[in-house]
Amino acid sequence: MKWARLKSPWVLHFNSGACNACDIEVVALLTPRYDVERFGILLEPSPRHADILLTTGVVTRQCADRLKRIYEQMPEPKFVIAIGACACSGGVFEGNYNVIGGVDKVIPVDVYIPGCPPKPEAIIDGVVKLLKSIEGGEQSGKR
Amino acid sequence: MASADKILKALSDSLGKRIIQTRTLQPGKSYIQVQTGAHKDAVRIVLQEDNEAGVSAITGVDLGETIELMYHIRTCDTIITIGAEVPKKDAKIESITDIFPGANFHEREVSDLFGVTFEGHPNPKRLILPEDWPENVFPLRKEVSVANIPSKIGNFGVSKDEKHVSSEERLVNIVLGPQHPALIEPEKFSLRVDGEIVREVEPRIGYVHRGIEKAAESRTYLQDIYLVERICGICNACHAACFCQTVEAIMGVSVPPRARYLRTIILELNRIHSHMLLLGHAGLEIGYETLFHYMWRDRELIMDIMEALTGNRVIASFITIGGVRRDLKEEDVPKIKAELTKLKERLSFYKNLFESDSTLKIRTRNVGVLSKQDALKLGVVGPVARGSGVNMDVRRDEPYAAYNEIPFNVITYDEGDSWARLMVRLDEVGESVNIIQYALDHLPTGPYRVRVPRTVPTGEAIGRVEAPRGELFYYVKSNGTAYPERVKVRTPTFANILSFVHIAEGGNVADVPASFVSLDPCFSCTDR
Amino acid sequence: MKVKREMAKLSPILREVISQVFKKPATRRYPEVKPKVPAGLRGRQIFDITLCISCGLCARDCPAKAIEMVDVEGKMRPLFHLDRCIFCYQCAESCPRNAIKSSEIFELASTNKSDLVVKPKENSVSGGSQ
Amino acid sequence: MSLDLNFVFRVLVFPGFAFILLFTMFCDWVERKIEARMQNRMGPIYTGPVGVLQPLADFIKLLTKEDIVPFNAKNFVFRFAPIVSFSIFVFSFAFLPIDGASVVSGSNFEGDLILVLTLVSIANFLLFLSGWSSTNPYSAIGATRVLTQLLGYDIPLFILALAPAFLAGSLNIAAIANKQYVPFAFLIPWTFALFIINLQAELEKDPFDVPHAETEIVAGYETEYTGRRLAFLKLAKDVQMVLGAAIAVELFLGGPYGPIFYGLSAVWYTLWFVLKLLIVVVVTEYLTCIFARLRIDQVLVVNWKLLLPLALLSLAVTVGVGLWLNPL
Repeated sequence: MKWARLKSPWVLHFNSGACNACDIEVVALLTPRYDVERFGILLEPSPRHADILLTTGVVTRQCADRLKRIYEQMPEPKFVIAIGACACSGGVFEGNYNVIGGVDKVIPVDVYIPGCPPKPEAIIDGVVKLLKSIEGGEQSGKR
Repeated sequence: MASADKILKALSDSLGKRIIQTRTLQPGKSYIQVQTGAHKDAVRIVLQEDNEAGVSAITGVDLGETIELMYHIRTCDTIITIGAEVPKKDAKIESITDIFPGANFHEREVSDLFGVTFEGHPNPKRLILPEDWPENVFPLRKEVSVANIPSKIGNFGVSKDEKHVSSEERLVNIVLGPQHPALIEPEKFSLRVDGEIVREVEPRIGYVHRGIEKAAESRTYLQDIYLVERICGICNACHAACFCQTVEAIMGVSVPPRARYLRTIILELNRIHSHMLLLGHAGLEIGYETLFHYMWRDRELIMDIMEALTGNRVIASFITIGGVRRDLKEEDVPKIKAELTKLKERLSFYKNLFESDSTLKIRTRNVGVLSKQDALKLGVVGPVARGSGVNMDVRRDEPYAAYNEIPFNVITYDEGDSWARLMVRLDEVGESVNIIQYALDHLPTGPYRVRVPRTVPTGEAIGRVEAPRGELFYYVKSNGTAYPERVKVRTPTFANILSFVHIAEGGNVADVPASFVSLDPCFSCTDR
Repeated sequence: MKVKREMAKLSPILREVISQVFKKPATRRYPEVKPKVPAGLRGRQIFDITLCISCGLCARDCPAKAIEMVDVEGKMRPLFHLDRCIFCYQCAESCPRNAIKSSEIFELASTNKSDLVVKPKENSVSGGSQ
Repeated sequence: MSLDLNFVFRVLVFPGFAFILLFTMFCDWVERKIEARMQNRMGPIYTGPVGVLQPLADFIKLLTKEDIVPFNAKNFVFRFAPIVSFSIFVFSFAFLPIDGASVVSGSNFEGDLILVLTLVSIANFLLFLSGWSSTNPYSAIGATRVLTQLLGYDIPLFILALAPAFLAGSLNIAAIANKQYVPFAFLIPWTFALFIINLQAELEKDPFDVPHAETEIVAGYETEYTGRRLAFLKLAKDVQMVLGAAIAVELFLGGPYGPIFYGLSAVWYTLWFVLKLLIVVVVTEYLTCIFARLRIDQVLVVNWKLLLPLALLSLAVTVGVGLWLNPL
């Protein structure tokens, strides 16, 4: 059972107010040079189909509710990866008026990937670490 | 093409005493302050003199009890600024949307952030600030500080989206919502659709508004470069270049020639990677995955060059006030040249593909047509304008960095449809490769950086750069300390978004992604 | 060779797709094959505690306020918050003794936020573990 | 009726249920690898020896996911549409002779070609119902697009299928496959080409990939589905692909019948059948990779103004050639 969950992690990408540097690195993961389909990772269009939510960007006030709603729409064994300094903690934009700063203030986050933007290899390394942590202990219970 | 001083003369003799004072911000950039009512006639006169002119940006500056509004008008290779002051208490001014529709979004943005109400504006709704933002709290005013704005942590109730009530009831409301696989960034377009035909489009941006202009005022100039670079991850070198140019204009610092060439190289690398990114993304939008994968695989050549040159694939952090931060080592030049020739061969394949592939042409030929008059009226910039035959390019009109010494030609297509806009970008990639090869051959030796003091003398300046998406406009005002008084950024997509509303209406629902992607929207730029 | 000319007129994608099938895929198998990283990559900072004169210039100039001066054995040393840091290396530039150098370590993902805070002792040249 | 072991074995294991499921997953893997290779990337590698078990991993993972039924979705239809459409597709495999004889011996009768084609249409209609019953605007649009496309390609499908039936002089698939000393694909290549294009439309592959176009309508009719139902919906889609290719093989490439060298004929027949089917899958995948997606109204124009007349024309020409070859 867990083998299947590890071997086909479907991914959904949501940009909650980023400068789209991290987003083009996430999209670059699908292209021939990095090709995450090797791990069985597919970019799914609808939150209903996804297991892992890749969030980028410092959560702006406008995006906070949408981020929460999308997180709630995902079926249960779900995980969240915060990509880039903005998603981890607000990065350069910390303290601005329209910025909540950090995805973990809105939804629980499993893996933080620092970097502005992190290299595609660093993002793959983050996903691999998430899969190892799932394999280690069944962590989905700590919501 | 009327020359700048002919327009100035026409302005002075027709307005006469209503002009309060005229001064020049920088050589060639004149600033005319008029009484509040006269700003509309001044703008009308300039538009009549030069039919290719357009309002490039509207800047608001908080002067204590009054708010100064500056209308920057782009005409014959320079910027003429018309200023008008408005008392802060009941800030009212006449809207110029009827004589220049392109100013629609500019005015809504100023009314959001400064609280100036524009009388006669077609739909003065909120554009940038979120729905649950408290009434009459205007962030960019000096007295409003970040502390006294109610924070939102904790109450993440689902905010009610205001329903867009349309005139006729039988229209279906399709929301091209914030989370949508096609658009990398969050923004919302509610389309009123009658069957398959789009009747009305209501854009709602502001999902990526991080309040950068307010943040820039509380950081030193050195820190501002890194903040300004992160407005848009794809065209970040242009933001850094434009900001540094404007601050150097205030300080009167001249950059050593080697730095000017290195800046040109990084700007062109940025343009190539941005255009290829878009051409691949256009393939994804019309369901042509193969083109997307090939284009992004070839784009990796450019990312390797940028990583070797600047240390990071995407955010270059290469340009600083007074020059560049790193030197280009001699032994790297042949490697870069080899990669560029490899890219050149691939370009011929793509050009042949775009011209002869049948399904690609069915999806992009005369889809989202924008005529030359509409392009001028809406004030669009960059490849969107050049795709409709408007021959404008800041690199040639007002050369900065080393563009006056490097020969290149500006590409324009006249069809004005999505295909033309994509072809403009494809040819510009070829041009950029030539520019880089020329710059690498003629790279002057010498210092690549000049030491610059931390504080900037008082003054104000305007800077313009040709970003991949069009003309990027900066206005910086300094007050002698190490912290800028006001930093105004008008990004190219902010001027182009209005044309999407114009293009999509009347078109087919299934065409919306194709015409939308051909505008190369970058919403982190638009919302700042 | 009429077919060849006719194929070319049709669309280059037809030939390209077939030729790609027989070419080696452009994928770099990242986890097994470590990528070759250019020298000047802006990865994690390496801080040399012996050179540091605890002047605090780096903390002042950091655009993301990711450096915090922390008391280590009486002296104030910079503590790096990697989750806030944007790796722009302005600290390395404004450090008078250039005690901060760049490195090519970029795999920094972690499951909990606390080990993204790099304390001066653990990060100095002598102890540079990771 | 005593439980005939051979019957149970044939239905459940060999040419029946288990074989079809495994073969569908194998074809899905082939399709993903071919598409990846055509786009110069690698495709799944780490699950199973060369990533072969990737579709199996996807299927099992989806089974273990939480199952959400939207509050105001029409419960009954929402729950059962995917499973019923999946079972119809698998059921219609029963009439195709995979290893020389049809799955249930003696189950092929005159006119089972018409039965299979109608079963395919009914199953597609159920896919429309699945989209229609989940009250999400995107799946509603996706569902209506499935319907418009279904009307567009169904009639040409029937007409094109009649051409080989006419040449073979019977409506029994096994008979048609048997009579092809020279595979019909070479005899009437124009009909075969049209049938492949029509197959693209039926399988919603790229030029006609409108119903679940990610960029316009999030995931078409699959948007609201999660967990088990989504697993069966995706599997139904894969089985439909294999079924479409199998029909093309039966009608145009001579089905499982090919030269037998030595040993058991059933083994050789299955090998031939698998080989021909993979060729058809690779061809459809190639077509997917070289075309961009057409707009919904352009798809209709192609279906009604192009495919239908051409199908009629090709039928007329085939009848003419047939009569001229061996007059009645």
